Amino acid sequence: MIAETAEQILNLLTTPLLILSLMIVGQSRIGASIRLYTFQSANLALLCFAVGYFEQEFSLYWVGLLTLVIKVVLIPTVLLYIVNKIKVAREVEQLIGAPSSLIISAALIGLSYYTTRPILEDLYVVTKDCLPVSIALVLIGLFIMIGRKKAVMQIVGLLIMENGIFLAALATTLGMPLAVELGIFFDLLVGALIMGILVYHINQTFETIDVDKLTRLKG
Amino acid sequence: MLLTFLLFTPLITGILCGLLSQKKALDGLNIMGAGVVLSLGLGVFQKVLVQGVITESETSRVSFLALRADALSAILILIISILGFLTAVYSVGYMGREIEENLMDLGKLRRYYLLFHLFIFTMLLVCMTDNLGILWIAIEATTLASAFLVAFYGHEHALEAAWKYIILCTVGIAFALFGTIFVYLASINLSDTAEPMKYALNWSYLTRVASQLDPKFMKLAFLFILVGYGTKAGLAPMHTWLPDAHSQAPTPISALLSGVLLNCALYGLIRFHILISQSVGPDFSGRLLLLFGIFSLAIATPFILVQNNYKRLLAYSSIEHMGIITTGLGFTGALGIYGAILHLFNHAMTKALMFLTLGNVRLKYKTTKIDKLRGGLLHVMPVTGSLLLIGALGLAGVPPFSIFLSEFTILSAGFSYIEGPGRISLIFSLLLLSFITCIFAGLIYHVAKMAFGTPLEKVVRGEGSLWTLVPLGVLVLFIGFMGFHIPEDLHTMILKTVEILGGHDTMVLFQRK
Amino acid sequence: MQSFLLILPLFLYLAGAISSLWFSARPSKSVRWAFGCALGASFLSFLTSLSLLISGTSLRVSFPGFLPYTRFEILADGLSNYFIGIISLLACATTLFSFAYVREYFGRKSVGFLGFSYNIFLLSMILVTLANNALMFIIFWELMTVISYFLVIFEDTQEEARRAGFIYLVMTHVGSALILVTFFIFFQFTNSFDFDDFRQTGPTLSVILRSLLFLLTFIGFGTKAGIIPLHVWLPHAHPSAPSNISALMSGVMIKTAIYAFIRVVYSFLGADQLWWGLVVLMIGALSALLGVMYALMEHDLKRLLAYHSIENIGIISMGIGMALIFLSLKHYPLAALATIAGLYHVMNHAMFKGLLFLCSGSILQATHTRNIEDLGGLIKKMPWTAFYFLIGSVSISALPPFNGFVSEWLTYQSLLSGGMLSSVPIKVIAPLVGAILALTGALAATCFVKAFGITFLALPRSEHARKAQEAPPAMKMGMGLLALMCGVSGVLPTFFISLLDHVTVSLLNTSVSEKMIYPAGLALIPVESRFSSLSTTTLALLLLAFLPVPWILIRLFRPFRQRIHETWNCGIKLNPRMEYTATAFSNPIQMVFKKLYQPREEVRISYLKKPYFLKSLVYQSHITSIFEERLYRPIQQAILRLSHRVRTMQTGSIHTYLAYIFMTLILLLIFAR
Amino acid sequence: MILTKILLGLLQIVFLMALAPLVQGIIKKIKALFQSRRGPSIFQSYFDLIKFLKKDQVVSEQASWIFHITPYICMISVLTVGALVPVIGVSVPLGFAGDALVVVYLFAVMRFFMALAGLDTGSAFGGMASSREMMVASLAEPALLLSLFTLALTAGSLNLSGMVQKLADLKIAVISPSYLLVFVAFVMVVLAETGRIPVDNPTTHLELTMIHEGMILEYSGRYLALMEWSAWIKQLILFTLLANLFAPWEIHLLWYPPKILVLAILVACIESSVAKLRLFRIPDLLAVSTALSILALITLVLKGL
Repeated sequence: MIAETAEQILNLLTTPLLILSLMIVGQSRIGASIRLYTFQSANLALLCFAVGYFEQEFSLYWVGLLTLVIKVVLIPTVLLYIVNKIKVAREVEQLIGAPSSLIISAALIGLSYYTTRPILEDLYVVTKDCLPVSIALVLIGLFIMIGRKKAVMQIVGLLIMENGIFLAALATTLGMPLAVELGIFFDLLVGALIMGILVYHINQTFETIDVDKLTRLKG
Repeated sequence: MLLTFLLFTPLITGILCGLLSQKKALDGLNIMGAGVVLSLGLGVFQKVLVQGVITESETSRVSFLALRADALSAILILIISILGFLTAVYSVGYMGREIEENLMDLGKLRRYYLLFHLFIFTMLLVCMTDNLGILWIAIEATTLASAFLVAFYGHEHALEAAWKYIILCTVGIAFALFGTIFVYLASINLSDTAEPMKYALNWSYLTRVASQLDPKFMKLAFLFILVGYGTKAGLAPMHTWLPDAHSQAPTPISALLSGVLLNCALYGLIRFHILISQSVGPDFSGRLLLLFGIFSLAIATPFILVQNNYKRLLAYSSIEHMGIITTGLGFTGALGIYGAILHLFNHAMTKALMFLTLGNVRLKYKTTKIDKLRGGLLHVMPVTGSLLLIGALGLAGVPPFSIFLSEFTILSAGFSYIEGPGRISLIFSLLLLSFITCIFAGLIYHVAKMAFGTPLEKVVRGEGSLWTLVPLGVLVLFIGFMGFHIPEDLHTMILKTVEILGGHDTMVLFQRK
Repeated sequence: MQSFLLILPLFLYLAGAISSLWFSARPSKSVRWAFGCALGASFLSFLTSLSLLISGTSLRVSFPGFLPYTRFEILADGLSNYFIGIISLLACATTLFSFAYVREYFGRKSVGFLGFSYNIFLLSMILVTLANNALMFIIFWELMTVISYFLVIFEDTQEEARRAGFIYLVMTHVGSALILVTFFIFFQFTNSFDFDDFRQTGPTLSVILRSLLFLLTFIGFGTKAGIIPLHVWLPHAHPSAPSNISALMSGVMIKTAIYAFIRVVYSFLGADQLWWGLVVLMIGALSALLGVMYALMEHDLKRLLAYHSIENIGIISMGIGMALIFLSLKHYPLAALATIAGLYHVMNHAMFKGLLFLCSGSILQATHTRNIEDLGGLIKKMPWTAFYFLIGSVSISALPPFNGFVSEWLTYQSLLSGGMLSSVPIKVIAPLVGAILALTGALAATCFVKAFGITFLALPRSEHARKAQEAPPAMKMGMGLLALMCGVSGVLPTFFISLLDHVTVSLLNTSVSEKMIYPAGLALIPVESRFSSLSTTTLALLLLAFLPVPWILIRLFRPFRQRIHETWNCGIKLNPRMEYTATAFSNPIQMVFKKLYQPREEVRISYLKKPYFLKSLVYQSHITSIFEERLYRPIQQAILRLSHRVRTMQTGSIHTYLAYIFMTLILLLIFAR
Repeated sequence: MILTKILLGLLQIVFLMALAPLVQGIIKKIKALFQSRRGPSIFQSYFDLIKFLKKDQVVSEQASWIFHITPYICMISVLTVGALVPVIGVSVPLGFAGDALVVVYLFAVMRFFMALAGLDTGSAFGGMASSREMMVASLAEPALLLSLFTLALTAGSLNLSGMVQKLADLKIAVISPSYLLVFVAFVMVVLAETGRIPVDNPTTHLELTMIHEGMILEYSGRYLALMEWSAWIKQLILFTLLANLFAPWEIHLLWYPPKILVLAILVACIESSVAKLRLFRIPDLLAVSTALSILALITLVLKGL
């Protein structure tokens, strides 16, 4: 009984993750995308608490807290700061149009379910349905990176991927060992910072953060 | 405590470098730090040789900090400490020259040394940690530490390269994390409790239970790991960042990136390959490695044949050699693995030699375009020119230089397994050989174009400082000597590695006659 | 003791190499050391190999712990000793020559490096013939290639030399790759790289596999030997190297390929397929004929000689091919005869081609040009060089009683013995190949009439040629030694045949010396007695004996008197521009074989007053090298085109790159799951 | 015993030397008759030789020692050949020293040095003639050797005396298609080798057509005597070969002169009845000869004797 409710609640919390990422795919403004990412991270933190609650896993609370601090507060702040600082056109230029992007994303979700099917049968955790979602998030994140011209959007795509992985860890193994999780967060933060700095430098040098202009190194 | 000392020496050196502000002191500290790392590294190597495996701080509460060094790690540590020291020495000359020419200032030098040693620290961590999660973190950290080194000169190309480097590698590595999670999942699934186990990601635990791990998870894990660490190791078609990053970084860093960092990524791949082989059987991961190895060679070949930038040339050659190593691992027998591990070492030495040599060229000519050199290096810089030729021949796999021996071993492995991978391995060996031959032609063509001919009038003849020559001499000795003889210690160590990788067949061959 | 004598020269070479580099700042000292050591070493190894050959012993020396899965083992059996003997003998001569020759490079090039490479080159050649396992063999084989590459581009400031070196290195490397494959396939069945194991296991393999191995070996070593159509590197590379090196390259380096081919096919593959022999025979015939044809059109002296190397490799291959045919038919004595024919030509070619290259070096040093159209009249300035060159020319044109004739005679005999077999195709093919050999020989003579005549005779055609001076004594000594050898091995073949008998004993277990040498030791017979015989000794004596006849005839009626007067030239004073040129000399042949040469002729005429008064007429004619332009260029271009196409994948766009990763992952997830 | 053998051999050589000018004279005479001239005496060649041998010679100032040794070399090579060829008896005392190949190659020695001598004086005529001579000879060589090979395979011996003996032993059976083909091929080659029409014109001194004469253009006096004499001996030897190989019966002193006479008449007939070929038509002729000998070989292999 408890397990069933737990599963329902968790499913309820998982679905928005997908929806949010699809919204980012369809979104055409950088700021809004970052904010959508913030929501997604918050959603993830929530999921984290929920799993921790249902599975009686205390360390997940810490993880959830860290998620809140780093992914909901720090990283979006940094990104928004940079976006404001370099005053780029807020429009997200897309290589692939929104409708086709959405269709592809749907296909990717399908693929993730297809790939994980044999594994799901062997999984006995409540959160097992999150696994395909997590793979879908990873693929969609990568897809966003492929489809968007602005450097900042690539960072966002990367972060969505990372959220997907985080979800996978949460869903399948109830998170990595705390220490590893800490390290991953640290890497993520440093990575985002470094990328932010690079974006800043790129804007200074190229006077754009359009990565399409970064195509001088060939062959 | 040896491992701990070894690990933290570069970290401390790096931080101290960040605090100093005098060039002499910086140089001194840099060399001293690298020297300590070298001696500790050799110490670790010896200790592993005697003890087989050494572990540290396993008993402590923070098990994820457990350090462990087996034969595979020891070889990596050896490479890192040797090349770390040589490039540190070289950096003194190289960066000194750039400062003399006002291409950079003291602040930048400080930052350079700081990042340099941090970079070494992360690489050492990669091959000393016992925890696969930490392994992932460390590999990601190598990217982060070296991203700024790639962007070091701050001009357009460097920034572009750095951006591609960090984005592509981080994306790749993210997949590796995904794979790691699957392994973790398989590992904790073994114990009945759903509670995450403390040791579930520890190598020392995983090897014990590897054969019981669920093949389904492991297969999926390996796909992600392959794409992930494969990106970092420069396997085609995920290699695209590599030529940019390796060509834009300052030369000593290029040498480290090509010679060591790729090996570290490969190290990660190998670790998982071992686990998956034991769980699924060697064919699954072996064939994938074979496929990616040959594909890397296939992709690298045309870029080497037609190339006008010598640093990119070397970068593509790195892709080629990573391909060769991967192919060797893919042949799965003892001979193949032996060759691959030997190649790991030989390639590191030779590639470093090439990068450093061309660093001297770059210092003199201020260009990386082969066309603009107009040849005649041998006449302008006799020592560097000769070293360049030797290095190129070595890199192309010509005897009596070391790479020939390892390529020979890998090829004989490929040709000798008529059973097992069977025909496929035969076809792959033929492909391997033909690509190596093509690449030989390309490499020699370009290097001969640089080395021979009548030099431009305006170029001042003469060599750089001794700092930029002595490390090269050491490397040449290495590759020349090892073309005729594999030192007993290294041989034993590689054999131990082969055992770790599960190659037990055809071991008879290694009896010294 | 003998093994010590076998090893000692190797260390001497090494010492020569190192000391040469060590003293490279002082060229003359460096030269003394480098070539002193090389001379001692080659002389010593010549004596050792000769004594081993005479006593018919084989020697095995092994050192443990060379590499993890092999040992360092050398085996000096009959075949190795024979080749070492040739290498060392030629090396003696070229080394003597080099003492003086390298002075040309003083102050211009690093003589220290030259001495270093020279020694290592010799060392690697000797070790190639000694190696008794595949790894060692391939190491020294490649070392030989690489070192000779450096020697080819020794004049690296010349574009031509660089190109030649590159083609050379790449082509021979491809050959080496094929050889490697051969060894690997052996390894697959023996689990060892020892030649001893190859010997044991090789003949037991299936016919298809052995045939494959045969083809690999033939192409692999054929590249190095310069058989057509794998020869394209040779006419570029040999001329570019310093002449003493050219002598070694043409004289012995390409022969190491013959050595290895014999070793692999005879011993490892147990030659028992008729078609192997036929392939070698036909390709040999093709190489011989086309080699000399292209030589005829060549006006660069050294390149001309290089083309003749292709020709002679062809002749050697004819012998070997016949031997393989006989082996497959189990006619062991005849196989021994054919092998001896091939091997004897190996030695003879080494001697006369070495001699000719040394002479060309002497000419080059005196005139600084290789273009024979700029030479002429050198016989008066350089009488000794001219004399030696003449000896070489006569030998290479296979004129009796010099050595080239003897081995070609033996080759004819083995071909005709093939004609006596029962197999119909062989009966037709072997004599036809004999006819090709005849044509080859005649064309070679034509070519050397041209080479000698245009270079040495008549009036000098350029200032360089006018100012030429005779070579210094050391060079003359080197050339003289080889000229002497050309004569000795021509006039006293029985001695060498009895040496070669030890080789066939070790190779085929067949001794034919009793069947081949007349009891008096004077004449050779081609095994089947009464078929034919040859005694160059007698011929030489006869020729000498008849010398008084013309001498007396001339003085029969009156004392000998002569007047010196200018050449009759329709009443006009003779000047060099009226002389027949090399182009003109070979033009008839070019006209006859138009189809092969595909000449592009160009005539430029300018008039003082049209159409009667010519101001000048320039005639140029180029021949098309079919193989380079129809075979190799398309391959090269195809590869480059493909490369350019693949290169577009590195677009520079990070999106594409991410897409690559993305697609890889997706494909893996779909297919490899 | 050996001494008598050697003496016999020497005798044979003297015989050839003595007869050679006569054969040349006879051919000239017959040709003259064909042209309805009276022509010189058949002994004219002897008188020419003696005249040349008495005369002083003029040597070009450009000439080197090659020019001087060539007459000697021509003479001694051709004499050596004379010692190897069965002339008036089947067995040749010195026959072991060389077979048919040696004969061919000793002629090549002559040619080689003559061509060099042609180039030596620097005159364009000499060069031109050398070039053409070498071209013609090169193309004749395969035909010549192939016909010899076919004969050798028929007879099972490449030694000339062995060959003649075997052919003689075959008696009438020797006349087979292959044999006849070889004969035709051989005649063509002999025409080329002896510098006869249609290949060369021995009587011309027109610069643009001469081959053999061009090479010896600079020779005069005694050297010329040697050169001409060697050429005639060579011609006689080739005739002898032709006679003994294709009429291998009754080989002794009595039948030798008639055989040679017949050949001389044959050659004279051919010379008088065909026109000289253009230089670049000559290869066609030699190609025909080669083709015939190939045909002969194949016939031999397929049909046997």
